[in-house]
Amino acid sequence: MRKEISIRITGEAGQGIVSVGNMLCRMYKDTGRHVFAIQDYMSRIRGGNNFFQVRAAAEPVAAPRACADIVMALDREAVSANQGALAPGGALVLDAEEYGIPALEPGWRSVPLHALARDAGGSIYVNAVALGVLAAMTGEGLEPAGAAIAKEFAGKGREVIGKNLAAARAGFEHAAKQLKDCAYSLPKGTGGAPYLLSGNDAAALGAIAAGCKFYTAYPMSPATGIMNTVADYAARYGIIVEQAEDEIAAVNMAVGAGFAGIRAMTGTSGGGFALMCEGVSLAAMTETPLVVAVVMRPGPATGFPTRTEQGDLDFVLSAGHGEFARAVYAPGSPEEAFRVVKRAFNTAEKHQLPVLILSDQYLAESYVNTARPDLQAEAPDRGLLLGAESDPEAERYAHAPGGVSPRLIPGRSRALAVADSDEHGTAGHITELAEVRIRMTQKRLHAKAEALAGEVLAPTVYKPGSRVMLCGFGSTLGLLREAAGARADTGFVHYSQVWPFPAEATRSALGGSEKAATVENNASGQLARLIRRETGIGLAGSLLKYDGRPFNIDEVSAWLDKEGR
Amino acid sequence: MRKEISIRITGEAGQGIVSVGNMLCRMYKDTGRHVFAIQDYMSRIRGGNNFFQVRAAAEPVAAPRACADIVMALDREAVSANQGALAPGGALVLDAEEYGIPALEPGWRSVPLHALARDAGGSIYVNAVALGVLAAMTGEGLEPAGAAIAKEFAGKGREVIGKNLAAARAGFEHAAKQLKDCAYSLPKGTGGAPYLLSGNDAAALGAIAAGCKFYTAYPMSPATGIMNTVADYAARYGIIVEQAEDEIAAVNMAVGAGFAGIRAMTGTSGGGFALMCEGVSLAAMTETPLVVAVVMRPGPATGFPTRTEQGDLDFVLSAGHGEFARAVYAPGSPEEAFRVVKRAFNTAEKHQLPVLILSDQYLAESYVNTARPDLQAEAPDRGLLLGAESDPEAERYAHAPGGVSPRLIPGRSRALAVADSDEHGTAGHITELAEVRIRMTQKRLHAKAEALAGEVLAPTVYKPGSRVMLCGFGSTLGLLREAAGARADTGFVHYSQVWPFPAEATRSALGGSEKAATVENNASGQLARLIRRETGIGLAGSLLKYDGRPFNIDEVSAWLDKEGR
Amino acid sequence: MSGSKDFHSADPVTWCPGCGNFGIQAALQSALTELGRDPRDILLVSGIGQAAKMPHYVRANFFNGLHGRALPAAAAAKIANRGLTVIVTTGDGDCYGEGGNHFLHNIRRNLDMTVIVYDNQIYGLTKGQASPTSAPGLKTRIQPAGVILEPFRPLAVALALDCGFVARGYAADKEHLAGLILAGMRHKGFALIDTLQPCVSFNKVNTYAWYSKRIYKLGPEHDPADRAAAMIKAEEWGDRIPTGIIYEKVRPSYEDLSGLEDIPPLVDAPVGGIDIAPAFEDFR
Amino acid sequence: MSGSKDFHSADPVTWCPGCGNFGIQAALQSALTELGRDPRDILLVSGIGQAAKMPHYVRANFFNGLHGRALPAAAAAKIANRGLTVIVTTGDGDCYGEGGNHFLHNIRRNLDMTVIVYDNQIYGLTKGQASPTSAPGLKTRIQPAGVILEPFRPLAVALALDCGFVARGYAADKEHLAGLILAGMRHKGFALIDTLQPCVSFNKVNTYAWYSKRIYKLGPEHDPADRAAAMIKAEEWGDRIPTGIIYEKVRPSYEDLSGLEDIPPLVDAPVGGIDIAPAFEDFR
Ligand SMILES: Cc1ncc(C[n+]2csc(CCOP(=O)(O)OP(=O)(O)O)c2C)c(N)n1
Ligand SMILES: Cc1ncc(C[n+]2csc(CCOP(=O)(O)OP(=O)(O)O)c2C)c(N)n1
Ligand code: SF4
Ligand code: SF4
Ligand SMILES: [Mg+2]
Ligand SMILES: [Mg+2]
Repeated sequence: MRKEISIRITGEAGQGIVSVGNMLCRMYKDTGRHVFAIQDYMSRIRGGNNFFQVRAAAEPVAAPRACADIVMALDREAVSANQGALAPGGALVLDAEEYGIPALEPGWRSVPLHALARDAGGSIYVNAVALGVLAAMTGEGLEPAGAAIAKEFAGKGREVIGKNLAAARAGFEHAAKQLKDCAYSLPKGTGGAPYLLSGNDAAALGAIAAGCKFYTAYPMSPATGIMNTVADYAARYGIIVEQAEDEIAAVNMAVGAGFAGIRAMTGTSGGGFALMCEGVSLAAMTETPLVVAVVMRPGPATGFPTRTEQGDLDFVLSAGHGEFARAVYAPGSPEEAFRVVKRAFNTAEKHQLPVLILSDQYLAESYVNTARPDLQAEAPDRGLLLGAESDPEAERYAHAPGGVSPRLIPGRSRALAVADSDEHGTAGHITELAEVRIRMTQKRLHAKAEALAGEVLAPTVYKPGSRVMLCGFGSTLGLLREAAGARADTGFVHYSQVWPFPAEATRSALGGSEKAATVENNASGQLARLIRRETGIGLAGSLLKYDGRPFNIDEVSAWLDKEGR
Repeated sequence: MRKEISIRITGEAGQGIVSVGNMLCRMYKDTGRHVFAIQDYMSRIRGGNNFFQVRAAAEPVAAPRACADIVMALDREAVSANQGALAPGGALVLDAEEYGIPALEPGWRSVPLHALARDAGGSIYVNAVALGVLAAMTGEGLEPAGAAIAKEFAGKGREVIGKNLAAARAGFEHAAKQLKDCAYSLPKGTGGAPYLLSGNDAAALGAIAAGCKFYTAYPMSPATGIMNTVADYAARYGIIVEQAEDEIAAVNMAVGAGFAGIRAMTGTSGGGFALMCEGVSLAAMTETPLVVAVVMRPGPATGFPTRTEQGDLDFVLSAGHGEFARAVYAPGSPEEAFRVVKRAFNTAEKHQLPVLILSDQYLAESYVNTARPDLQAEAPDRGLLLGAESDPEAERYAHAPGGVSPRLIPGRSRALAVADSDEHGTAGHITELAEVRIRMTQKRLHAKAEALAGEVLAPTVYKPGSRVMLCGFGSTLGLLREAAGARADTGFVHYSQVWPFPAEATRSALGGSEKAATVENNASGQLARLIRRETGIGLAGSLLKYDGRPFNIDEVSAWLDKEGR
Repeated sequence: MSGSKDFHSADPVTWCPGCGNFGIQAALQSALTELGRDPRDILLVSGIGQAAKMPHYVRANFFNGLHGRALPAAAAAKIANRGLTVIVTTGDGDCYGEGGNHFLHNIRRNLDMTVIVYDNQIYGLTKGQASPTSAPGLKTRIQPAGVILEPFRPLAVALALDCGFVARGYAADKEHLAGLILAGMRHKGFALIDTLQPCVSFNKVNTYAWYSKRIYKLGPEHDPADRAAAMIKAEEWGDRIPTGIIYEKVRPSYEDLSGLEDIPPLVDAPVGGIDIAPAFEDFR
Repeated sequence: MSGSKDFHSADPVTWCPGCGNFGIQAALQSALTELGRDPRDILLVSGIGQAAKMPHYVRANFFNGLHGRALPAAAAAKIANRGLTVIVTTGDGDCYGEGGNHFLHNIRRNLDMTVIVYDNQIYGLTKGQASPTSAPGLKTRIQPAGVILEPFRPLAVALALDCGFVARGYAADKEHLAGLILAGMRHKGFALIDTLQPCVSFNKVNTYAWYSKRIYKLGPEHDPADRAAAMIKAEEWGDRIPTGIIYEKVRPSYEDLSGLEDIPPLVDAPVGGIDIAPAFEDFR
């Protein structure tokens, strides 16, 4: 039996690729396996070629493979577009008759997917047929597939479930007979991580758990998923989700809500964030808590709307005019995303400043089975707030340790709550004075930066000082873990907070290593430059990828074989 | 006789401070002296306290003094607000009766400025009275003052000129009698630099000279001056000046005009630039020439609208999402501003990318007498353009050396001109392909960056390898020149182009020096960080100033006395 | 002091002597006094400009945000705490220029807030460029041959979007203006009060004298419920310029429709102790 | 090929089968053919969205810019080269949402361009969120209880700003739409054609069937010069939805007023050889 299997389901937009992908994940997860799945799709609603690739294993997995052991092609174009991704010894399942492909290449297997779907009620059931075929090919019973179907279509009523079940059964039975020789079965696992979470889902749950009461955004892939999930729970948790007229409105609404005393958040991708820069600066100047998720996609400009990149690190670190303290997180997994978003709200309120969370399409839209996180971690801490009993003359911007003056809430504090985007004195009124400017800059920049530095999330360091040390941030955590885990001489440093930069921790993690290199999903090695600027350490190199696709573990291993000596 | 004199004229907004300041500059300049003047004003239209400070000398000067030898106070508040800026041995001129100040402190001299003005026609002539007083106190005749008046009010008609002349004469005669003991006269100079230019004026003239045919911006201090000056000449030079509805419109209009084949420019300050980030990224993706002047003021947010800072270096270097090549200039004087703006248009067109010009309120609104620059320098070079006779199938984004494919102009090229903000193939149509993405990223980022690096403006290096080396960018050129010029052991490096960063030139300039430090008008030492990132050189320190005011030469000298050993 | 119902602020005013804004300030203070709420329940929100300095000069809570962005900040503050009386003090550039998109969409949003636009037909604070409402032909440094764009028509646009309260005030008629502001605050929904405001420093066309010849008050013959009549009044400009409530209609507010009104103000919802466990179960 | 008057593009279309955009594409191509200009003299400008992909599918010059920012890019291109026929193909989100401010101010600017808004009352490309024109009550993933904002009214707003050409088209009536586009191109000034466009994937309310029951064409009894009548037609929605030219009026264009028309197109002005010396003399 193999230790793991990767399955790619591919077809055109509208064929239910994500739906069957999710069912496949559940099928494996609910039978004790670990799963990790990525989505690859085009910026269109119908047609083209998309895929969903599931990796299932007895051991935890958190990065994709380069190739799939089974490629399930739901239309003709899917065959040509994905045949190159078939692993040696793998099977590419297609519907030769339907697609008009008379000659099968080695490893290709034809199944009348579409005819079976039509028999079950129509072509739209082809994805359920595929699920059944896959259940058979990988030696799973029909039952887990059925359970996954029931779950997936729970809200859709009996008939839909019934037809999907029938389609899956047809596929299963066909494959059980005709593809007997395909033996891709996996050992049962112990699993135990029951939740199937994407980075976006986890971020949304984190926000809800943190007591966010206002989520406002302008739709933008791949950040919209956060808003979708918050909206799903809005009524239940008493949250207002407001679609803004543009990103400028979104960020200014988030700041306005923060000023008025509630936890608020916005999210976007690079292009939308570009429009928010002035608002980030506003939060800094008015010392208003602000949480922004920046879910990166490849730029510049519109770029690749549905693909992935880590190209906005530099931008986010210095976005917004003027100088001020900020915190920038970069969670490495859905689990970290949940926790870091909660933490972001605390940081934003305790230090009264903008907090940015860097994610990317890869993290946002890949699924991993996750244990229930510690729900008590990062318990809400609102920082200093003056209530109804406070000093009626309290000044909003009074100088105080850590640069943090207690917040005033309009209508809830005894003193009047004020905020000013101009340079201002302690009472919040406009000033022109040099001395006031100096002290306020020291408050917003120096004092806060110092206080923040004391609370930086330590990077995840694995085998510090190894001969080879890989460095990464954000979405690549699983990849680094697996790549370094497989090699005795390789360790890694992963930053889930990139600002303030943990310079000391970096120095001690990299100290003694012969080759330190970054692994970055971008074209210019931004993390390497940051490390150099902040620690003086010049790294040996960078593994960069900038084709809009996430790294896979195989290419990292290959690179290490070559470069890591 | 003294070698130089600094005169500060101060009063409330609306008293004509700038007007008299300009006349004073002309009075000295036209008598062969060198002048340098700064403006310090509040963000209001009437009232408050503003000043204009002129430094005149026999030798070239290009930075302000900390204190003024003569403070001319046009209202009561001006006395208390500016008495601290009086140099030892200086004279503070006030109108004791008018301001109700019975007791004069040592060095204070009362002149009935307002009574004389009223006699001459009204209180508004108080600035002309002051000019006359100053002409007398500094041993100039009445004639140069009269000439300056005639020039200043040339468009306003005889009566205005007459009344101002009368007021000046009254002031002159009064002072000639009553302030005889004040001897602040300057030797005549050889001068020879006839033009009195601010950085904004020079940038505007540079744009006009470069063939800019479209200037569009949203009003924002301190960048509006560029638009004002371009507008003054728009009709004469066939330029359209269009006030945009917001900065996003401005930058997208500039890009649209560039696409359509004309030279276009926009300008703003940090907050407006924050709104332009997405447009900068658009220019990069579509490979459209774009020139943006970023005239910095203190942030964050609204900050100090009328004051100065160099706080947006980091921001401008990485503004815009996604990764792409850019050029960032930072002229050090009006003369450099004229030349660099011309060059910016060439760079933008030759390399087809966004070019940003960093200025600040200090450079933008200070005046220096300037020789006529070489008008032939930076002759227009539009880069590769395909005309009416070209290949009808030419592809806009064909791969080519330096990442530069010949441009197509709609309606003027034989092939159709296209531009796409999505990732695209060579023909400009949307793509989803990994290979295309990789090559296009290499074109926009790597190839262009390399080509740009070959054309970087060399930093101005004075006495390379001196024991003490000062580093600065943008507006501080004159300051560095004067500070280093006065010390045998001190040299400087000044960047009028900060990106691509001239790393080699920096290494060789700083090599051998014991103490290298930056002099930056900001609170975090952004240039020092940039030098570290790009060269690995950790500097010894930074002289930072962040009170919204420009450096003066005296504080730099004092710092060098203390830290430069 | 805080807690008293005095709306006098100690912050020194930086407007030019004679500026129309003084009249609006007085009108706003008197409307607030008349309203009778504690300054702690009032929130003034502004962007940047001369008009936008107002919150410094009237004692209440305030949020003086970015140029053009008063409305989104105000909207969210109102969502956060629907108990606040939210008043936006903004300029013609702030609200119709840089902030034009928020103007459109916040009329649609219809939160209960009063928006006073200090319409001096000029960019005052930045020294006299054309604003969206500047008259064609107005000469400025940037428009030396005169403005060539058609003026923005705030009242007509608001009406086109079926804004529930559309009024025009005049800065020099404080009493009348105070009445409009009070009516705006009492209207449940987005209330627009475009207020003609002489700028003595930069607008040499629309002066006090110019207005005094033209301004008149809408009398009882005008029915603010009549949308067609309102449209005519909204467009009346030139020899005669009407002031008063041009249109009023009760539309369901955002607070009603969003369900905000059915729950305690969001600001009072506890931040801690949220049970997220049941939501996780959906991700099994 | 280039130089031929064929407006057929070889770029494969990525819209959903049945999308209303196909009808608009056909109408646009036939209007362009009718206009008779060379594709090299036509410039299509768009933002981002399904509608905004149009320039890839009609052979001409094109600038496919940022989401919401088609109008400023188009305006400037027209200023740069007034000889181009500029057509903007944009969506309801692109033009009225993200780009709302440019919509207002480019109507005021009145450059000669034709703006076709593919109004599917939804955000198509981003998978079905509400757009500014979505009907109240429309349920989406973000608005699970239904849209609560009043719809944006593009025609009424354009009229309020005295836009010189205000029309409504219907994607499924290609011939009629082609006529509107042609009339828009021939109108000298900003021409708005709000085009109702069924989105078969996400808008399950405003379907072909829904429209076919409601749409009618304005006949000769409607006088497009009558602004009051136009306002009524602009607001007619529900059981009966008028299509056609709702309002037309010749207003002086930006090209006239700015003096652009008195000089050769800016794009033909030489860049080199500019004599800046006389300007320097003013700074003595
Ligand atoms: C993003 C941004 N752009 C531009 C400015 C500069 N600015 C400040 S106030 C203002 C216009 C003010 O006009 P208006 O709103 O009419 O106010 P007024 O001063 O006339 O009352 C401008 C353009 C700014 N502060 N921020
Ligand atoms: C700055 C920015 N924000 C958001 C997006 C994401 N986005 C792309 S298209 C679109 C909306 C499209 O709606 P519409 O203009 O109505 O076009 P349709 O797809 O419906 O034709 C959005 C929000 C973006 N590309 N850029
Ligand atoms: S510039 Fe105009 S609007 Fe501003 S304070 Fe002066 S008079 Fe008032
Ligand atoms: S999603 Fe709607 S608008 Fe977009 S292509 Fe499909 S049918 Fe057309
Ligand atoms: Mg104004
Ligand atoms: Mg749409």
